[in-house]
Amino acid sequence: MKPKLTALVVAGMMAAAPAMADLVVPNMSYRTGAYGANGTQYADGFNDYFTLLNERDGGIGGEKIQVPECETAYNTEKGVECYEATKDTGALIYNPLSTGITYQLIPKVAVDKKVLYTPGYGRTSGKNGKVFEWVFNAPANYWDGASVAIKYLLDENGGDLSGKKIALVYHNSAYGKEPIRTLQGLAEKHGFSLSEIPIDAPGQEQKSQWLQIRRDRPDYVIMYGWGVMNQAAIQEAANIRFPMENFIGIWWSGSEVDVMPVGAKADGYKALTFHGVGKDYPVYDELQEYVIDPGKASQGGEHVGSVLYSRGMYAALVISEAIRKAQELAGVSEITPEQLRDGFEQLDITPERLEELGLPDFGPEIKLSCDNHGGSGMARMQQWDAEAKAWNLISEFTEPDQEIIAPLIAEDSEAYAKEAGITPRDC
Amino acid sequence: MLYREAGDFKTSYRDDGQTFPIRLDRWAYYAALAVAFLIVPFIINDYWANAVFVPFLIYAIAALGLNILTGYAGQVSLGTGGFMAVGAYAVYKLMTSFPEINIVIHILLAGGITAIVGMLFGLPSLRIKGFYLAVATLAAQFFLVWLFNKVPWFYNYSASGQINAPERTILGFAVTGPATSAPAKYLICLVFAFALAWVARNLTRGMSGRKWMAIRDMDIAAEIIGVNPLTAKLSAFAVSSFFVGIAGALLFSVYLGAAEVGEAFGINKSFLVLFMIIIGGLGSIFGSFAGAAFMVLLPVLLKNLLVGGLGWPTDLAAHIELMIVGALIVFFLIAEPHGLARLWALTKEKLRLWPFPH
Amino acid sequence: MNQQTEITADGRQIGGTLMEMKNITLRFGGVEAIKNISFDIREGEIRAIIGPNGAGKSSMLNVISGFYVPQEGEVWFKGQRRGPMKPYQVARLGIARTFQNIALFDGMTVLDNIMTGRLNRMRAGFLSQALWWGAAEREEIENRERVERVIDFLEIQNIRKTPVGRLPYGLKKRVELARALAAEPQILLLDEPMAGMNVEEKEDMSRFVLDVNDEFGTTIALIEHDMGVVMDLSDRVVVMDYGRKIGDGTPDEVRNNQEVIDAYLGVAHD
Amino acid sequence: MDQMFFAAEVLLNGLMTGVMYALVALGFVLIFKASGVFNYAQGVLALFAALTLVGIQQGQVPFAHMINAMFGTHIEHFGWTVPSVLAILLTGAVMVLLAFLIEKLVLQHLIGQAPIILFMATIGLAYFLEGLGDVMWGADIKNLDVGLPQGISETIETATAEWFGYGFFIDRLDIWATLIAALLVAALVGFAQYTKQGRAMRAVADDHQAALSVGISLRFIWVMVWSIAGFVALVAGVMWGTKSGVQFSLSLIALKALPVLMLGGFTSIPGAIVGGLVIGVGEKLFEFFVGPMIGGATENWFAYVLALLFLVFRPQGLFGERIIERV
Repeated sequence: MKPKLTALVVAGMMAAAPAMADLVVPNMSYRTGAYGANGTQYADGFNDYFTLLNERDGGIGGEKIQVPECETAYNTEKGVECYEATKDTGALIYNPLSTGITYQLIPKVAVDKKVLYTPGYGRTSGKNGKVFEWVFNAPANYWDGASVAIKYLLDENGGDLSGKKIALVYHNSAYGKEPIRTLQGLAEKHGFSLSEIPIDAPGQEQKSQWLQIRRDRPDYVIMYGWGVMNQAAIQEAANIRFPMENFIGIWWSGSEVDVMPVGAKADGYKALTFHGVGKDYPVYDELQEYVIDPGKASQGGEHVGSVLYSRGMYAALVISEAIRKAQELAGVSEITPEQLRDGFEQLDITPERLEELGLPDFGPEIKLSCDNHGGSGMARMQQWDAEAKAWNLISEFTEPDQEIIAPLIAEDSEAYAKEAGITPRDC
Repeated sequence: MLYREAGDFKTSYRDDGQTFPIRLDRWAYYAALAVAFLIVPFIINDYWANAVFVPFLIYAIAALGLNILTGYAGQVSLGTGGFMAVGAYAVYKLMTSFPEINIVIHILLAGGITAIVGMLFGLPSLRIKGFYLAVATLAAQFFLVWLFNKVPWFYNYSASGQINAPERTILGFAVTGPATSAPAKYLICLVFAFALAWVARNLTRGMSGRKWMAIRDMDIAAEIIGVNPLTAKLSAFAVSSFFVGIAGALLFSVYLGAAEVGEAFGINKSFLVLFMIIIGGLGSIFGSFAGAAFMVLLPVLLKNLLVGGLGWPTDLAAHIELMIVGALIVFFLIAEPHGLARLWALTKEKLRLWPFPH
Repeated sequence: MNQQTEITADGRQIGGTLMEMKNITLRFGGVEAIKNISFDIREGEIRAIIGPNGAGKSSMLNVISGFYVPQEGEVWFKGQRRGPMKPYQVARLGIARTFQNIALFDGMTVLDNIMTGRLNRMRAGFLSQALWWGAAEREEIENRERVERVIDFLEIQNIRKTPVGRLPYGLKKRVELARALAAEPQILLLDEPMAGMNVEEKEDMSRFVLDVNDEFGTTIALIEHDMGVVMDLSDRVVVMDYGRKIGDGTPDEVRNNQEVIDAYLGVAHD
Repeated sequence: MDQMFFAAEVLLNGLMTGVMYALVALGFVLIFKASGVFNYAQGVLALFAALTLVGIQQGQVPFAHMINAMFGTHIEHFGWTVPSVLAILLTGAVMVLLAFLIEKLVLQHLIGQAPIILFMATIGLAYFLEGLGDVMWGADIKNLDVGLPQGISETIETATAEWFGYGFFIDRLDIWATLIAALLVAALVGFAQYTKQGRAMRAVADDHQAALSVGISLRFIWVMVWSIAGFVALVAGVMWGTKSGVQFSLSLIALKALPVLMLGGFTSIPGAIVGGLVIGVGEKLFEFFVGPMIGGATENWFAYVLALLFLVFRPQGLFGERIIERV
């Protein structure tokens, strides 16, 4: 009994290694814990898109894609464990969907030479490819989001926000603090006043913050929230009858799970997004045919078409396009992470290409280079229709104000380069 | 037959007071040390270091610290996460402010700073007892996390408030930063864990330990026979926080390399370390290690068995893992409320009598 | 007030006043537990405080040991007035005690329990203790030798390494005595040392009390419910009833005191 | 003048939030009083109750996800919905069953253990229930709707606007929570005072040994107390679930109940209520007036610091039994 048990223990400690021949794209997901409800949908979209490629096309360039899933529970230590467990199994790229885990992995991937792809989250200054050789965060980052939101408001107000009051309600963590500097810069530039209102995780109880908003009567509220904080904030906003159309969330505060619990009163709430919404794209027919109907969908396909599902799928799409590009550049189908990095740096997802992929106008054009790892930063606005229970796109893709953001990115990445002793690459 | 005290006569009080009075225990201990120091470093890889050994050693240090406070001195604390954060932020500030000074000194200083903070938050223990104190230490937990999140000086004014550990070396080998090799990470944690366990053993077998245990077992009687409750409790808080601070410093600088206070040092850390000492055994050095091993290894083990071995979906595995961990905690408490250490001791006691139990 | 040194019939030496209680009054809320009591304890003697239940004996002992601070009155020790002190400071003056409801440290071994009696005599610094180097190790061994003498004296060698929680009642009482003795106190306070014991155990305990006094010359103050035992043991007896002192003197004097007889027979009250 | 109204408004809302905290704290107190167990699982119990309620209401198949994963089936729902009142009753029954199982499988084996061991056991229980809730009902966010209204009370707003020239914000859900909490406390007090079981429960709370010696079954009392605590958890779960959806974070409200307990004393039902109110008002006022000056998000720690300061002066809490030290 004893030796058997020991063998079992040792076997248990060793992570199961996937066959080395395939392209390995680990899915660091979280389906448990405080953010499990959000993480589940994203992970499903991520899985399903690769399943589609495997089922329909036999993988990419003839290579099957393996997507071993590893549960992080949004916890940095489990994230490290997942990374270590998968990195020697031929993993090419990581997409941890957690700003905290991203910060952990940024120094590690540089040493282990793995690609880190953090669309719409992570370290904003990762956009600077000269410093962050292995990090990509296209198509948009937190600061882009803040700027696009302000641009949208500028448009609504005839280009003038002077004298307006804008409140930022944010998750009191590294993630939530990200947009503050950008918004401060923009406030100075456009003459609006900014008040910052932090909310501690998890954030079910926000009464005093919203009483403060009720008293101060800001013209607009921008929110950087995640998890239960989103629902609670939208609920409280509805409670104080804050006009929903003046309430804008970042893309992480703009999924169905955030508005559904509030019901009809959430109608008109807006959120940013960097990809399309709904199932009205040809790719869903193929997903239905190749993945969902044969019963191969992750979790049974419960969340197909939701905002977070789409986002997971979109991340998978960008990764698969980068793999394709890398195969093309390297001339082999079995690529290395270095080659994948080169693929990312040459990536050019044009509107035509998106159409070919069955997702017309789904995302902005992504054209990356050696120094630009973040793309154009374009994002658009979506609005919640509570009656139809659907998000609708209400603006076109908009460029952020690089005049404000570029210097901030330069400053932050230089600070990191200095701290970590990195000499920026020549690009 | 071999495991006996008989024939192993002690001829001095010095011999009688040693840590492992039974010869076989002593040998086993030396063998374990030899394996840990001489064999493991040569075979360890990144996965084993980062997923198993390094977190185990660091949590063992934290558990030792909390065990001194809770297991030996009887003061239940739920502020461990906050104190670990103090250690982490102290070492970060020291590392970045004085890069030329050796990291080991920084880590020790971080422990010292945490000890001072710990004593400060230990003051209410003079008035508040039992669960009231446990809940009161949560004030430290939440306040410290808030403080490190809110005051930009602590995170060197970085945009998001994340802190990153720059590379520092010992004898030319990197021990912090991304380029650190698995053996280097493992060894620095091992050296700290070993040295601190030895210190903990010394303190708890001597007069300080007796004072703490006296306070734990019957505080009023302890005071009447001459224990000054102020110094006894505060010294327990100080030593405990010193250990916990070092654990926090190592967790951030050697293990994680980057940290965000609310995430890395939240209330869950406090509970986790408390679980470790209760599962391992209150008032036991061995128990601190056993508990840390249990709580670090079990989830990794279950995850690999359920996902890797049985091929279950990760979410189902994660939920079932929670159920199993919960059920095992209850099971262990029912089987042996005094933890793994007592279970071990009982096994040894049986072994000592074997094969003639009567 | 300074008595002459005298030699008792059994050859022990009794010296001058070691401790003196002057007009002690102790109140809990509105209740007077001790009413204006004065007496003294002489060096080397066995001094008993007796009285029926609720007489205030335990309160008196707690005043002597510094656990209660009386509202009125003075405590003099070795010719000096003792100011208000924390209990642990009193212990450092050389006053050790046992407890009516055994107050041993259940989680520790017999040896460790007795070693705590030595804690005021161990001065090794924290660093020395942490590294088990120099003073700490030396002290530990020196004090262990002292403690072993007490262990031999009380005949508890075989339970040295046993956790106290597992011992039977009578042995616990003995370990508690050992802990107090290990402190080598100037005054040893015994709070009902014979309570709950059978005759045989009582005899053992009486022998130990006498031996302690005889061999180490320790001054002993004890409170006891059982008059018979006390009369045989002690040199002088204070009798309390309802917080008052109703008698003070040698066992013979007290035995013939009408008020004491009444108190014990329950004549005065009811 | 406006400032004063703001303050009054914050104070009122703090009181209401305090009631919500007290609802959670109440469950802790009941169990601690009757069995000396510091029940860390109370928050998870609330989550579990809310999950079960929603599951029953919407006709979810329990363990659907696991069954599907094991047998490759695709079952999710029974295809019916259950009316709220019936669902609440059924959930109540589930909570009683749970209480019975907890007593049978856990507590019974731990009688006479140190408080910290019992505390630890409830942490194990919390883990287990969290996993069980997820496996049974799935981890996604669920809407809980049992017909409680939510949002600003316009009646109060217009009325106060007429009287004071300043419309007060009061959430209708909070008003309901207050009413329900009052009813709950009244019912509990009534139960404890006027029923045989209630008296037995109080007897056990006062003295285990004495209660046993007069023939009260400790096991029965424990099952009963855990059932009641389960029911209180259900009420708390309904309130908090209505407020912000049913999901994992619901269990974290336990952390908001701890300072309430500290302040009110672990053994006092009025203490839980008053403690809740004091904490609610204290943290809201502090966040509102001092928060903006020091960067905000103070609520988490301020509640604890407030309770801590209070305890330094009164170590047994507001209504806790006085601790008498003797040797």
